[in-house]
Amino acid sequence: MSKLLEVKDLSIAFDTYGGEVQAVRGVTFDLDEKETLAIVGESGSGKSVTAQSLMRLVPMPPGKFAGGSIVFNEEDLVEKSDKQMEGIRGKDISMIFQDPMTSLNPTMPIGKQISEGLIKHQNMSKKAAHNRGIELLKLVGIPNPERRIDQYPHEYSGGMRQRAMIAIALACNPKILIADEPTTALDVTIQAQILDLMRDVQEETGTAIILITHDLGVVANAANRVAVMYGGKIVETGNVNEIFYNPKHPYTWGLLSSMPKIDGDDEELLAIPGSPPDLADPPKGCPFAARCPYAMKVCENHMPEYTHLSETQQTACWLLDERAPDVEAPESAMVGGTKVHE
Amino acid sequence: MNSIEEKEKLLEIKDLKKHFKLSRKQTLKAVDGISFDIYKGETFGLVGESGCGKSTAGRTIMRLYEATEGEVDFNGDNVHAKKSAKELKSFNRNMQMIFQDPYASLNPRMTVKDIIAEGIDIHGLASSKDDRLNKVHALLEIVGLNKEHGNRYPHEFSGGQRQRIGIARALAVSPQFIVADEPISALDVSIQAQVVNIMKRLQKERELTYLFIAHDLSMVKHISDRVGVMYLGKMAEVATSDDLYAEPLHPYTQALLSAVPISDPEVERTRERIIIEGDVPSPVSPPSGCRFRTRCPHAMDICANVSPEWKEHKKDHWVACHLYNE
Amino acid sequence: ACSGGDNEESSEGGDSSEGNSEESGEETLAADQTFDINIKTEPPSLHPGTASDSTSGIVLDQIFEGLMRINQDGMPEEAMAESVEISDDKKTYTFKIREDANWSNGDPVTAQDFEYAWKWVLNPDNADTDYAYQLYPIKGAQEAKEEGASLDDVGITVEDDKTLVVELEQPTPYFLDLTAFYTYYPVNHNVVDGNDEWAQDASDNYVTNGPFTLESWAHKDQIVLNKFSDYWDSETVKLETVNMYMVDDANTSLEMYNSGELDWVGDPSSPLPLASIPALKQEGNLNISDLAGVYYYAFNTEESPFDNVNIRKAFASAINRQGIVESITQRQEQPAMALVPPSIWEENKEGYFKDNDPEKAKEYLQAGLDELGLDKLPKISLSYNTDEGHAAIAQAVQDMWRENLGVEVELNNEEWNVYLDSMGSGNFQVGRMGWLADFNDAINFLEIFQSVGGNNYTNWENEEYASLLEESRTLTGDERKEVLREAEQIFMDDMPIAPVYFYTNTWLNKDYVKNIEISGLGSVQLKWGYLVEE
Amino acid sequence: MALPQLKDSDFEPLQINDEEAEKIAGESTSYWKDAWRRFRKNKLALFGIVMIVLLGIMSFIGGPISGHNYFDNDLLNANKSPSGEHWFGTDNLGRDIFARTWYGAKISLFIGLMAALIDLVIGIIWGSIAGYFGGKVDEYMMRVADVLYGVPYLLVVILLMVILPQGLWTLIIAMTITGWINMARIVRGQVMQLRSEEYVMASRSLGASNTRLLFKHLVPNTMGPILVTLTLTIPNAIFTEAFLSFLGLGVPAPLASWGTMSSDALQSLQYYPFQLFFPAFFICLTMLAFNVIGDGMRDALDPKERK
Amino acid sequence: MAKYLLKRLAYIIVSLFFIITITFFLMQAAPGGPFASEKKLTPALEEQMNEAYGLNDPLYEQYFNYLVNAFTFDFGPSFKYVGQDVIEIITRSFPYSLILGIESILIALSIGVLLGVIAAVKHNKFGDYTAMVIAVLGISVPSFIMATVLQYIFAIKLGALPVARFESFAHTILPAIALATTPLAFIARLMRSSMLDVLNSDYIKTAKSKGLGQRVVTYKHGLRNAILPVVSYLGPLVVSILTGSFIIESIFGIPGLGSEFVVSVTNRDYTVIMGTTVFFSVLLLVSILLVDLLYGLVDPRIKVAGKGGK
Ligand SMILES: Nc1ncnc2c1ncn2[C@@H]1O[C@H](COP(=O)(O)OP(=O)(O)OP(=O)(O)O)[C@@H](O)[C@H]1O
Ligand SMILES: Nc1ncnc2c1ncn2[C@@H]1O[C@H](COP(=O)(O)OP(=O)(O)OP(=O)(O)O)[C@@H](O)[C@H]1O
Ligand SMILES: [Mg+2]
Ligand SMILES: [Mg+2]
Repeated sequence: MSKLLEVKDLSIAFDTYGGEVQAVRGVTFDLDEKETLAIVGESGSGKSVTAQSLMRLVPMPPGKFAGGSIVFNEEDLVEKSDKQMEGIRGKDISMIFQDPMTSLNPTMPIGKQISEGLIKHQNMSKKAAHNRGIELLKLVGIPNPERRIDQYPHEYSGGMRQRAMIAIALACNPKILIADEPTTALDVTIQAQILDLMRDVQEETGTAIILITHDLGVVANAANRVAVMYGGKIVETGNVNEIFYNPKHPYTWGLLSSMPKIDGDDEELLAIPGSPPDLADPPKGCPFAARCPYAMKVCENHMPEYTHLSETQQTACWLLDERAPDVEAPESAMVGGTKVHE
Repeated sequence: MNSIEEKEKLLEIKDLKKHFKLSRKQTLKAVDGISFDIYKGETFGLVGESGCGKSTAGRTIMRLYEATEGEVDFNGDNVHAKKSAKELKSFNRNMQMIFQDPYASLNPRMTVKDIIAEGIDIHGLASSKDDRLNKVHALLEIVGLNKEHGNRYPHEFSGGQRQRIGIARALAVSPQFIVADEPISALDVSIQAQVVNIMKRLQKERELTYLFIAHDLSMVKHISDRVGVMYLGKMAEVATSDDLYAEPLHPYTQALLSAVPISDPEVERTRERIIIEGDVPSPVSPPSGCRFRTRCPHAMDICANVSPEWKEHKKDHWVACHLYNE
Repeated sequence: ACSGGDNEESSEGGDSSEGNSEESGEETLAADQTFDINIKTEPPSLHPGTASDSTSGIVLDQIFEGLMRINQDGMPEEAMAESVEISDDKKTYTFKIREDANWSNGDPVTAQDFEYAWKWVLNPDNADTDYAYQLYPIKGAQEAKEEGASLDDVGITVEDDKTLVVELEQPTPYFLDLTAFYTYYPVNHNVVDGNDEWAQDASDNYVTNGPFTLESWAHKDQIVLNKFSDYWDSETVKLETVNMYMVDDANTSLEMYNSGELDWVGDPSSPLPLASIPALKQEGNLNISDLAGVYYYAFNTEESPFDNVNIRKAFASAINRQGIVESITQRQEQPAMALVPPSIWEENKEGYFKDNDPEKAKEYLQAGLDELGLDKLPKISLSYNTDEGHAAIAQAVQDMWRENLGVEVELNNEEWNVYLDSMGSGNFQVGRMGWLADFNDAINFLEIFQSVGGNNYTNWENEEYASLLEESRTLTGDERKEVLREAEQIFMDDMPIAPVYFYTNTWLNKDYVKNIEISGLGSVQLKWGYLVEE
Repeated sequence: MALPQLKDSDFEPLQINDEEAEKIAGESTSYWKDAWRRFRKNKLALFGIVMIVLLGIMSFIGGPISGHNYFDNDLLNANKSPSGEHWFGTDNLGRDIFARTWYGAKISLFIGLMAALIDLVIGIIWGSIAGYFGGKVDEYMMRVADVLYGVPYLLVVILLMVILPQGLWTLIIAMTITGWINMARIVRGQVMQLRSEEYVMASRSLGASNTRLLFKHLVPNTMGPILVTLTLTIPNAIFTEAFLSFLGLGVPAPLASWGTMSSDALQSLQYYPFQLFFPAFFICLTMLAFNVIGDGMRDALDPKERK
Repeated sequence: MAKYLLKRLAYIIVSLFFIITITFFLMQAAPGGPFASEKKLTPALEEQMNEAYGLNDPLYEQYFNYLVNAFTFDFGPSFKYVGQDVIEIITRSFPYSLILGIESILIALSIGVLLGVIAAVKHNKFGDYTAMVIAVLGISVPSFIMATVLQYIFAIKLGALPVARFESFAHTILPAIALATTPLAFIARLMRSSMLDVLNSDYIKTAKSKGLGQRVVTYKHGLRNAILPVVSYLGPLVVSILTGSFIIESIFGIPGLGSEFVVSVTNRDYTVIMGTTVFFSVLLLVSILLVDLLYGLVDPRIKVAGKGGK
């Protein structure tokens, strides 16, 4: 069976006066029905841009497609006209935006913003859409939804706005839900509630989810597969277990090491030294080379190919080359303490 | 953690209230009488349900909102009493805020460099143009951005990058006290670590004090000396972080802690959470008595009638709950 | 029965008849006798006693009738009066009112109606009677109006219902002309007495006695007149309906004429746009007739350098009047080198000095400068009130003075009321003024300058001049004219004003419009008008 | 899988050197510098500037090259159509319209720009202060504007005419007495919309003074409507000048301005359309130029328009 | 809210008081009087007129009378149009101006907004430039030129519409268009500029992400956020347009209120000046209040009643 969504070699660039910013540089991944793919990675590595480009929402200009394809339902979305996209957006693919404050229309009551999509894609009456809006707000845990539905975004707290965004995205039971940091502004109880909700929706309607998040706990909780991005590229993908227990890319190691543990102590957190590459002038080789403690000369000038480590796991790193020295993941990157995964 | 008595109070928040008038009849009690102290050089973590009034509390402490009632004493003077522009300015230099919403808090028509340098300009902290630029570059580096980023505009950044710009801006004036409203929520863990390390380092170097609002309880625990838990405009519990995590007293705190996701897929799959039933009540018409009683697994009759006293249950561990009333 | 000075068979079709009566052959009356004319603005008052402007006059002249009416030859003829007797000392007039003179409500017109109307105007309690002074030739009128004398002492006596006797202060040769003027119109005292608001709308109270009645009055929009079937001379009246529109813009009203919405456009009710005149003239449609009025520049004779007569003469001689009337105003106005228009005194076509005489002007200038002990004229200012035409003339004159006298002239344009105020307070050097006659007599022009104040802004006074005018009041006929001409000579020798041109009426009317009378005083009479089949 | 050219030595550890990060940061820019850079790239806007400069130059040399001056009457050659002698024809006094057009350009452009400038300054200050502070301040300031707007303008003009000497500055005063109100209202509305933005709060928390908040944060974000209003002020001023001159307040005749030239020519539109055409054409051209400049500025001042 | 309205009402009254006071004293200070004319009255007659119209009363008394009149909306009779009441003059001429005004506001608003939106959506493309040229023409050609030109083309050359006067709907078309041109152009420009800002916002992206069409996105989401400057501009403009334009009325021979404003001043017709000024000001002040209330409706973040910065 073919995949629900196949993204191949997607590249997105932005024209700026400072030069061309290559925000996404050849990203490839796919998505099955009912699956949750988590995208984690460096801030600024192109996660949001990738996500928005799936819906063709990257402003163009200054942005532009620099190559690649996005095949959904066997059709390439890159080729679609704006009109055709309208039928897909909100109905087949919907999105929770990262920035809830500016992503909500300040002059439209939340309720209307939710019901719009319902009226358009499900031919609901205004009344029905309004009622469904209340239901959705309730689902995302907004207290007193009958009242809140008529309020404006500025009357919501940060977390509530985020939940309103989630309600909008879930409204039409999309085939793919792209959630760009959907729970950053939520407290853990509500976060858990939202994750449960997303799972329920997934069970019910078979929605596939692309979950962008920084919270590895959320990843552990919700994802089936994980893609790790760095510098506009996916450096490693694998299912959750592989990424958490058997990561192979030094950046993934660094990521896992940086987490504070709730039962940990007050030592300084292990950060990755150095700063990420400037995508206006991306390095020729591996983007992580400049910060990688295991970097080799080859890394500087040549981007490594993916090494397929298993059916699901692939990693782009020269360390996996047979000529490279053997390097073990540092202990700090071992999730679950000393437990060794088989 | 060193004992608290030795530390002097930097900030005293006394019965602070902030109500928003929604209409003639309705007021939204976003913050409804909270009291706590923040000691010099410590990090006070503030957690709580989304919408419970953390940001509002932070902003009211900063005097970005006029307090409806109550007092905030900073180094002994009431923040809300200050009047003269000059005093206000020096006070602003000493107190800074990192805003929760990184994008909205950046002027879309200013370059990042100018945004970061704004505090430097206002307080005249740079001796020359070069000095100013160097300072900005240094700050950019601290938060993990490149110099080149200084010439760009906010909309050209990713969420996390914007958040770091906000952090750099707050650090620029070397304040004594920073209200950090979810400063790292949009950062990936490695940069979170980087930023947190810097914040801690600066704290050590400059005796900085933080009010750290966050949802990520593991991070809060990591960074905070003491933690306050808010629920619906009120403080539910305040304790040293070790204490709080080891022995949460308030039922809400207990629920909260049980919900923290753990970044281990296997543990996570099998974890038990305390599910809090029911909906979050509205801050417009909060429940009588204890505000948490409608969802509390241990609710008693008294909870509906009497609002629990804010008491020091044991040393440095305050809680407002009838369970702990003898 | 009229005095002299009315010999105005002026040259170029001085009378309107040129445009109208050149046709030959039979004409058949058009079936629809509806005449459309533009009167430009809302008439400020349709009360004969309070009206004081030409727009109101144009309406009132059709719906009311005085003792006399100016006939097609420009002479007063009997109207409400069937006959008039003038005493030998020329101070008592006895009018017999027609038996068949009726009000539009059926009442007969009586001598009391005249008495009531005139005394109402002369009653100091009644405001808005700006034109009360038109009645001042009547004995005791001025005293009653201004000095609190009794109205009973005014020389207006009702002998019987149909006989009115009027005593004058002194012989007034143009008195019969005056009785045709609207301030002298009667009002139906039975209806009007005690109802001061009768003239505000076209209501039942609005009772008239002229050839037409006021059918409706939509303020600021349109007035409709109907033929008055009970009018004593209604056989003569052919027009059935008259629509008077109030369209302010000159171009627009010309366009309405072109598109057939108006039968008449131009003077006296709404002027033609300046720019249209050459084209209209070329098309040969334009009608032009003389108007008793003069356009002039007043010198402030108390301000240096215009306190010097030679300087004044220099400025007057340096104007190219022919050029102005030909190229700017273009209405075939007469260049004015005198005060009294040629429509009153034909010899004034020539005037007292030469038009456009730069040589002479320079001589005068030199003489004047010598007298003043100056080398060069200072910058002088020429004032006019806001109006395109005035501005154009002023700019032309500015250029002429600069060319001919080498003087720098600054133009000073002021809003009308401000202008009157500046002029009145002597706050000017040279200022534009104009005078349109109230009645067809030279004295109406000459007496302006009898003393300082009033309409004489020049600050010029001359005892001899004043006494000549006084003397003329006791005289009649040629003797009187001689004295007046002598006065004009003195005036022109002193040149307190530089006359520019004598006004004309210019208008267009459709070919089927006949016999509508435009008087030299700028009034229109529709009584005789009619429309023919095209 | 490996690339063929790789040598074993490539797999030796890389010496990380921190200095490598010390790349020269791109040319340092500020918002305004950046805006200017973007503006320069806008061809249409540059064309607008060129137009204005050309008009400016012509206003000085236009008269002389025609061989006529603006005031010499020639009554015999009045209302002549354009010809070799009079390129734009003559007016009702026989004056050369070409010379008058360029003389008028000087006055009209000066008045237009001056009025626009003054309206801009007063309007922005007034409107932004009222909108920003709100409450009583707003109430008082806006009521002052209302009162000014409510008093019959003509009456004010008449009085000014009496008190002040005739001339350009009087004219400009008369024009700006109420001219700024429109600008103030628009700025106020925008500022009220923006004042609750978080970036304003953020700057306030840094200790920014009100002046700084107003002029660094709020006003720059209102630039779009401000520029539009500004471009409207110019023709408005040009025609108000005509109206005021007609009343006797403006530049005294025979000085020419585009406004007076076109309103004078309006009467003879049917007969001598060229008399209206030339001044009106240049007004349109000027406006077109200002509008493309305004649009260019708007785009340049909006960082999101980067392209 | 009610309290705010009451407060504003009080301000309206205070503003009105100032307007009346200033107008009164300007009127007094302006040279010339209502009875000045080319043919001077004799001094005695002038005196009688002044007496009859109360102009001989002490200034404070006259002032007080005007104040009372203004607040009772009874201005007495016109000085110039003998016996006509000021209120009558206003009530008979306002309907004409009102109808014309409404028509032209509708034209200006609908076409202006449309043009502006098109220009913004087609930013820097053909549609934008076309809209700009139309707008520039509208701005550069003021109503009085436009009126004459329209009249010339449509009434005279083509004969398609009546030349002048106000008798049927067809008569109102040309004047309404002429009156609308400048506001139309300005609205188009304002709309374009603020729409451009709005179309760059994130929430437009959100709206698109729901699959809404371009039109819905621009009109439902963009318009309300972008319309604010138009609202600010429209408040006083509407009043000026509704109360008529002297020039348009004069060119088209319409008996509207606009000419009364001008004519009363040039005539120094004191009562009419006062009457029209009060009438205009009341409309103005109320419409400005409406605009302020509208702000809150258009953008709920704006609280006019509330205070802003410190
Ligand atoms: N300007 C305002 N007007 C009206 N209500 C407001 C306003 N700002 C905040 N609120 C309300 O006050 C309450 C507290 O909001 P606040 O932003 O402080 O929450 P928070 O604890 O920071 O939540 P989060 O974690 O989601 O950011 C919420 O119910 C919110 O709707
Ligand atoms: N409009 C734009 N113009 C120029 N550069 C842009 C623009 N939008 C994004 N970028 C750049 O593209 C890169 C990727 O941005 P993106 O928003 O996808 O990051 P992200 O992975 O979502 O990060 P975060 O986790 O911080 O949200 C960043 O380096 C950013 O600076
Ligand atoms: Mg992102
Ligand atoms: Mg918050």
